[in-house]
Amino acid sequence: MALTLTCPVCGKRNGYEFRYGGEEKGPRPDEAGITPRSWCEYVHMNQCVAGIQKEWWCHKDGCGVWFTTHRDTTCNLEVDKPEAQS
Amino acid sequence: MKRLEKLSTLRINPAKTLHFKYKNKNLKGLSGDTVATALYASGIRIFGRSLKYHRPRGLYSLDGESSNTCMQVNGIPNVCAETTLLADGMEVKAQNVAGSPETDLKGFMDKLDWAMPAGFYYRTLHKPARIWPIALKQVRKAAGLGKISAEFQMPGKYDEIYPKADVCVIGGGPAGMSAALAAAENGLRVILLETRPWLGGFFDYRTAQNGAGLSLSQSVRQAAEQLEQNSNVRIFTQTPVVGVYNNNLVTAFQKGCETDYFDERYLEIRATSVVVATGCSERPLLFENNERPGVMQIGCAHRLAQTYGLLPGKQAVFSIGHDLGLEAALDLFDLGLEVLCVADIREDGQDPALIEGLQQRNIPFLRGWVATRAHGNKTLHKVTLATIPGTLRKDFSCDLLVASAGMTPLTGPLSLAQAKLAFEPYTGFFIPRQLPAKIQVAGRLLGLNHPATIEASGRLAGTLAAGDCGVSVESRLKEAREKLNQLPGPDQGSKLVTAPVQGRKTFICFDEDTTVKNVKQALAKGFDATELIKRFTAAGTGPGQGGIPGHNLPLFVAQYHGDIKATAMPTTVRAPLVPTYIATYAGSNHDMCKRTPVHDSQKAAGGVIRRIGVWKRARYFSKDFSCRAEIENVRKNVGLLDASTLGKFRLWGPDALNALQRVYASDMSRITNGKVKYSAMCNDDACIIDDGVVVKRAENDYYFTTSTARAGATVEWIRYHTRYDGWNFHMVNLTDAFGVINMAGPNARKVLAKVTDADVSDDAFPYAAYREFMIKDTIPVRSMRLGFVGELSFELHVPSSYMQALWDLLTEAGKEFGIRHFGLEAQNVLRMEKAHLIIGSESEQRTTLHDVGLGFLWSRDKSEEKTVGAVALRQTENQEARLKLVGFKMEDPSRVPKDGSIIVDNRIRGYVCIARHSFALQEPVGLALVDAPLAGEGTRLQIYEDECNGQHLYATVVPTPFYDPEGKRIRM
Amino acid sequence: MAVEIKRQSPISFPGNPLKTELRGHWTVMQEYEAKGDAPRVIDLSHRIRWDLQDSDIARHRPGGVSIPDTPGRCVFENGVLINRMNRTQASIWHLSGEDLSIPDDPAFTDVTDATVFLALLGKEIFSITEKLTTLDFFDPLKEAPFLLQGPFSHVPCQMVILGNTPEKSAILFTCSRGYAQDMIAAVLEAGAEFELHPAGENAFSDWVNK
Amino acid sequence: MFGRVKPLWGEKSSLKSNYDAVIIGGGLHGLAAAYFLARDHNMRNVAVLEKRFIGFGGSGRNTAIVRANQRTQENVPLYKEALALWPVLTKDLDYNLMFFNCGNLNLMHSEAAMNAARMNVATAQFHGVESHLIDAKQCKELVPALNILADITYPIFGAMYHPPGGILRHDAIVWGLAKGAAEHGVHVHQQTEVTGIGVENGKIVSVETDKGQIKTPRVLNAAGGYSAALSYQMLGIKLPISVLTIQAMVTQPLKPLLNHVVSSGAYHAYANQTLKGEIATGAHMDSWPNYTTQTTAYYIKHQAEALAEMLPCLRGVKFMRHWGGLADMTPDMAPIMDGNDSIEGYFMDCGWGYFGFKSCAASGKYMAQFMASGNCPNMLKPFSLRRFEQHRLMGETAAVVNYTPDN
Repeated sequence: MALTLTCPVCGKRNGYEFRYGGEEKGPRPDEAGITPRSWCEYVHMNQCVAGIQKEWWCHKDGCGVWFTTHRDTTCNLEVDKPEAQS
Repeated sequence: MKRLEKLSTLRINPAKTLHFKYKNKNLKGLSGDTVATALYASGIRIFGRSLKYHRPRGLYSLDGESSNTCMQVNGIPNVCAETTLLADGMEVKAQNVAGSPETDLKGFMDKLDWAMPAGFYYRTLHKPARIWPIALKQVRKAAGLGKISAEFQMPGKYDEIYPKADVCVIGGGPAGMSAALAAAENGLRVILLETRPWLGGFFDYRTAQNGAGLSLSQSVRQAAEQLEQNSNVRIFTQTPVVGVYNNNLVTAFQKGCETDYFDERYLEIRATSVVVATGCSERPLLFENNERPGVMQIGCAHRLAQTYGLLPGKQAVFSIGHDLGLEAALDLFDLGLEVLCVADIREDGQDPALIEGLQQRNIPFLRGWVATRAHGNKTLHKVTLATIPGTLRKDFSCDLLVASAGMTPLTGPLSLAQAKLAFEPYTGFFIPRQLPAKIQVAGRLLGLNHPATIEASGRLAGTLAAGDCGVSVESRLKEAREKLNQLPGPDQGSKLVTAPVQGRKTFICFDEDTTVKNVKQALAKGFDATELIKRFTAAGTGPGQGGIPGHNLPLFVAQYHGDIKATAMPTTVRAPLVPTYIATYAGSNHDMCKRTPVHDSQKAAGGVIRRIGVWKRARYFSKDFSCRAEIENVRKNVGLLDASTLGKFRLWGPDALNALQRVYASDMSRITNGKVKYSAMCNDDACIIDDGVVVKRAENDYYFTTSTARAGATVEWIRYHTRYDGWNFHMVNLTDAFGVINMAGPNARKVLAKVTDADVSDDAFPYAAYREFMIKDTIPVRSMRLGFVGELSFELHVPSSYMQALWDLLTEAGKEFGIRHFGLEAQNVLRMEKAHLIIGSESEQRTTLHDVGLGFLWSRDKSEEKTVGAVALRQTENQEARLKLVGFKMEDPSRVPKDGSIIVDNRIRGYVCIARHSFALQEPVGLALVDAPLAGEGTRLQIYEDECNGQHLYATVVPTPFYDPEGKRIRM
Repeated sequence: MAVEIKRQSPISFPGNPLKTELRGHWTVMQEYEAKGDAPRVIDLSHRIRWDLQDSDIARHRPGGVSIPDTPGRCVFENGVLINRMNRTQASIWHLSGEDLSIPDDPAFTDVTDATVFLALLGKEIFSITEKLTTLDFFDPLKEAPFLLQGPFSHVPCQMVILGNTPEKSAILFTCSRGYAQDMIAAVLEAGAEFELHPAGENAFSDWVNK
Repeated sequence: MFGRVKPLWGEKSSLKSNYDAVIIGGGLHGLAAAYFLARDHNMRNVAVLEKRFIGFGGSGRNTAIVRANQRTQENVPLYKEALALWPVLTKDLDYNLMFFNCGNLNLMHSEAAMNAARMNVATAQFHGVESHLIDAKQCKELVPALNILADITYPIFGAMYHPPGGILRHDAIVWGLAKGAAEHGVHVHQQTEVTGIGVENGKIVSVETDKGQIKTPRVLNAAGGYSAALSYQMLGIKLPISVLTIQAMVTQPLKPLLNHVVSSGAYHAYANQTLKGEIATGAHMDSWPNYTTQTTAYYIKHQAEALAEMLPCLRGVKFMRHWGGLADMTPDMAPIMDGNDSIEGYFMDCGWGYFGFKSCAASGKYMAQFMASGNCPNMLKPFSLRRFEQHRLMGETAAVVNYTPDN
């Protein structure tokens, strides 16, 4: 157990209380005229950033909230001030 | 062996004798002994044989740095005798010996080293190919140290705790103790972890004066008592740290003593700040036969005497590179050891008082000399010393060689914590250059040696750790820094890597029998990075966790490359830092599983219970796994199924409908009061992930069910897919709040009518309707007319606390109508006859809603709702070459194909999801996923079962449902 | 044979209670044999529990009590314990005996039967809980009573720390009812070292009254 | 006695400014592709670029289990061929890859799981790959240490027994392939980091490295865990990959105890005994992407809990070393082998997740064929990147859905 995440409701907790919900990709695109490729881009494709990424988490074993956080994937640590560092 | 008595430093209790067995002999030790010291006291010098060459191995260190003293204790293999306290009645055996450690029949292997250069097996043993299987057997037999039988049962009790700490201090020596005290003075929760059974570290056994009139031993024991009184400090002794992880998670295990509730206890500590004060071990001296029994490290010799009262030998030579070696020589001399000579690698830099001590005792002292060879067949009888360049040599006959190249900082916890270590030329240590957040370091591992400095550095680290916890510590920090600055700094470390040796048996790693020569061979082959050499020669991969080669190997490699300063890189350290029992890691291992409210009564009724996902459920109610009686009773009379595991949810609020529209394929705005709506959820590849029913209980207030498997993830799923919308709706997971009974069969209504005053006639409560009413005026139920098993059925959702009562009421009321339980397998067959889908049985990850024939559930007219899966449903709607769900019947009705059989022609065209003999239809029927071109009615399917030896079965695609295709029986 | 309609708790403790009471179809265990000051576990599953969710949660005053203003905070008044869970949600646990009917407001859901409800009392309970969870019951930033939502013996729980001083140690917690049997087994096993034993509802009432 | 020993994978050569093919990643897949390019397709002017040292990534961190009992007919033939290649490669490379053909038992813990396994077994048998369903008693006969009692979390109902599988020495394959490639003229450049890929008019033209520029018409992305990041950063091509840390560990060495590879999906664990005598065990991945190879306390404990039930005698054995590596996971647990699609000369061999080790010989062979001819061999056609936008996931995992919202 190494990762900790800061739930906006419950505070800093053990990472295993949470569910990873993917890279932040923005709201669902409009359906009209969307091509298979751009739909796939939204659903499956990842940037796989080796560095700080914005991502979704759910505090599944706690309060259940979905939230975004910034995490550095090269050290598996949450980043306090992502804008300042990125 | 006679023990030295009356030493104030002893940690043994001469009054308490312990008995143990070794080599079929009854031996004695004392309370406080380790298995190793007790054996040593009994005259044992060879503890086992080495892995590859079967060389005799003895007591070299006392903290488990090598596998030399790995023994079998009470049937448990690879027990480190150095770190295991002796207990009464222990049975101890040597490992990896054919015969005894003294006369090992495989001792000849030592002469065959020429045939086994580094990586020799990669280049040999495969030519010709047929010899490899034979060689492989021999390789397997020769490998491995301990033995364990397949039937072995590990005795003892194993436990776990997850304490929180503000500051966790690793190492209970003088630095760690000072750090703990400093942190505790700030009112913080402190945990102090120490591997040995007592605090005090390398002060504990030393009689040197601390400058205030006390010996180091006395002063540190006083400090320990003081610390034990401090209620803010929780001290764990006999607790080696095994892991340090991100965000200061420290794992360790505590060995229980007699009064403890456990044999071993796993600890997982989340600390705000961690202080690493692990101190040092010794850097092994590399010379010929450097691991011959009779050669030991300074601390080992010194502690044998001072801690255990055992004079380590009679006549000794010292070849050391650190003042602790000089101190030990003096001390041991005074205790009666004949010291023939002390050779110091260092030309200068020694403490003058120690030199004077040697002179006073007439102990010959050679500066710039070093041991180059240990002689003696099995144990030591002679030592050759030489000058560092190897130009002058001297021999000494002796039975003890105290040998050590210098100190090695125990940086394991720091490395695991991702600290960046770098070679520091003055001390010769790998020292942390960059520490992770909220990790502090103190004491000897920084190269400090002076007692006051060590304590002061502990104080500083403890204060810094308090600062990490948010305590304002500025003035104390200043004070601690000033104090430290006034004291002596780090000692210069000795730089020697290898003595001037010629032979082939200079061991850089004892566990894997890796010699300096092997390392050179690896370098010559192009394995020029330390990590590659480790992999190629296995150095550092044995039970000693790199305790012997960890420091020397990178120094040696760097020296080979010609520039220690630039190229010395520490080797990778991995958890666990101390080998740890699987039993200990497993701890209490609670199995957490859900039971339905009628679990016990179903079990009592003969239910065969299976774990299905997070639940335990009744699969059968008889030994007849065809479930014929259960099935036929549902078709003929009436049956009760416990369906409590279905996911059940309330969803309400102004945006409730929006949320439903988002996740369900159908148009959920068309739900009408009093009716159930069946629909499905898909993922964004259009694949079906769930199905269930939704009812509207009030305006903007819905109650819906999901499959058992999806219950746990549904709230999360809906919140995820609405997370950008800011909608105002709420959900409650009522899965456990309601028990569910599916009462199905032609007599179901009669049974229900007996227990309720509500009108349950088909007119008042038709198929696909939803009603709420009371049972016996007491139990509120939510009821749905559904038809999963193809008969008249009422699904009754009842508050869980009433579930057993309702179950009993129905059982009682149904007696006259032939009611009985049915289980999951019966349901499985019943629903298959109706071709009703179970997700995961008739679908797989890639199966779309269209593929299973439920495409009609999808409402294509709600693109504004952005329904999950809708885009892909559109894109896959007319896609060819997908696996489609079909029903089939067998050409030969005497044979039911097995589930999971494949459908083939010249390639695989699909597979049988389920097939059973249908008692209603009196022939086998089944469902299969087949390539779309084979999905047409009347298509002949060729079924290939496992082990069929080319004998195929044949089936024909038929329309579904198989049973009651008009659906009359569900509408009865 | 007439079936007696009973409401059943999801757990049954080993051993027999000294005193029970029939209350609204529940058989409430009131007393077990006392065992000094060893820690006790008490089944309160029959106590009424509501879920409250509302985007404007502050407008509610269940049992006349205001909802705590920040998530993690609890109030205990008039026998009602209210635990603020997040921005829009609170749990309401009725710790006194009165028969209560749920407010006629869709914001409330009766979840009494959704969970098992247990109390742990006694000064060694935190030595027991540290075997089962990584949650911090001594967080210096939190003042009892406070709510922690997180895993306990691997199962998501709502845990309310009523007191965390040696003199006054008590925890209330709920988890999914289905886990009840394994949860109590885990708690009893973890507590065996400290002679944790079942106690009746009266022991809890006594504690509350003190 | 050794005199002048030649380095195994050739003397260090300096980076040339032109290569016919550049392979990014000195792991098993990259080295295998290089070896087959040079050996079978006479393309010898090939560079393998490795940021650290060869075998540093997944190649040296896996537990070296091989088998061919995959789930689908698109996969089975590839792995079957890979399995057959080990003895051949041992001979061709003149390097002992130490194949221990001990067979694999994949345990099943429910009736449903047994039925699901039957599909794999039938698929294997249909393709001429030996595999059988066996019951719990037969499991116990093969692996006496197994616990087949009913009172454990996941009782054993039986297993899929796959005799042709086994284990190898992973490092030996890395070194053997490097040696073989070097003998055919391939340059293996260690400590050489790729910093960019040059594309002109839709064609690969060059590779930038920290040691200089290379002109080349072909690039193979075989960068393992870094392949997706590399693809996006250097070419703007996103891949359906999540980079997860997978962990494994070994116990202290023991005399022979396990004579087969044992694995269990329900316990999420596998165990086998290496030729050194260590019990190697692993399988867990944390579900969130990260590029650290750090291990977790959670997992070593989980693994102990699983082994304590499955193989209870191991309770008396000690864990000794725990490590992590990167796995590039795709949504359908099948790799992406593709090339010449949007960029001519850009080839991908990635997304291998759990399966990169067992497949490397076959994928190297076919990727080499693909790169040399420019045409995708039939064997690789099902593994195209486009399957994801066509909603045609491979079905390598039967699981209905990973219960993660992003799926």
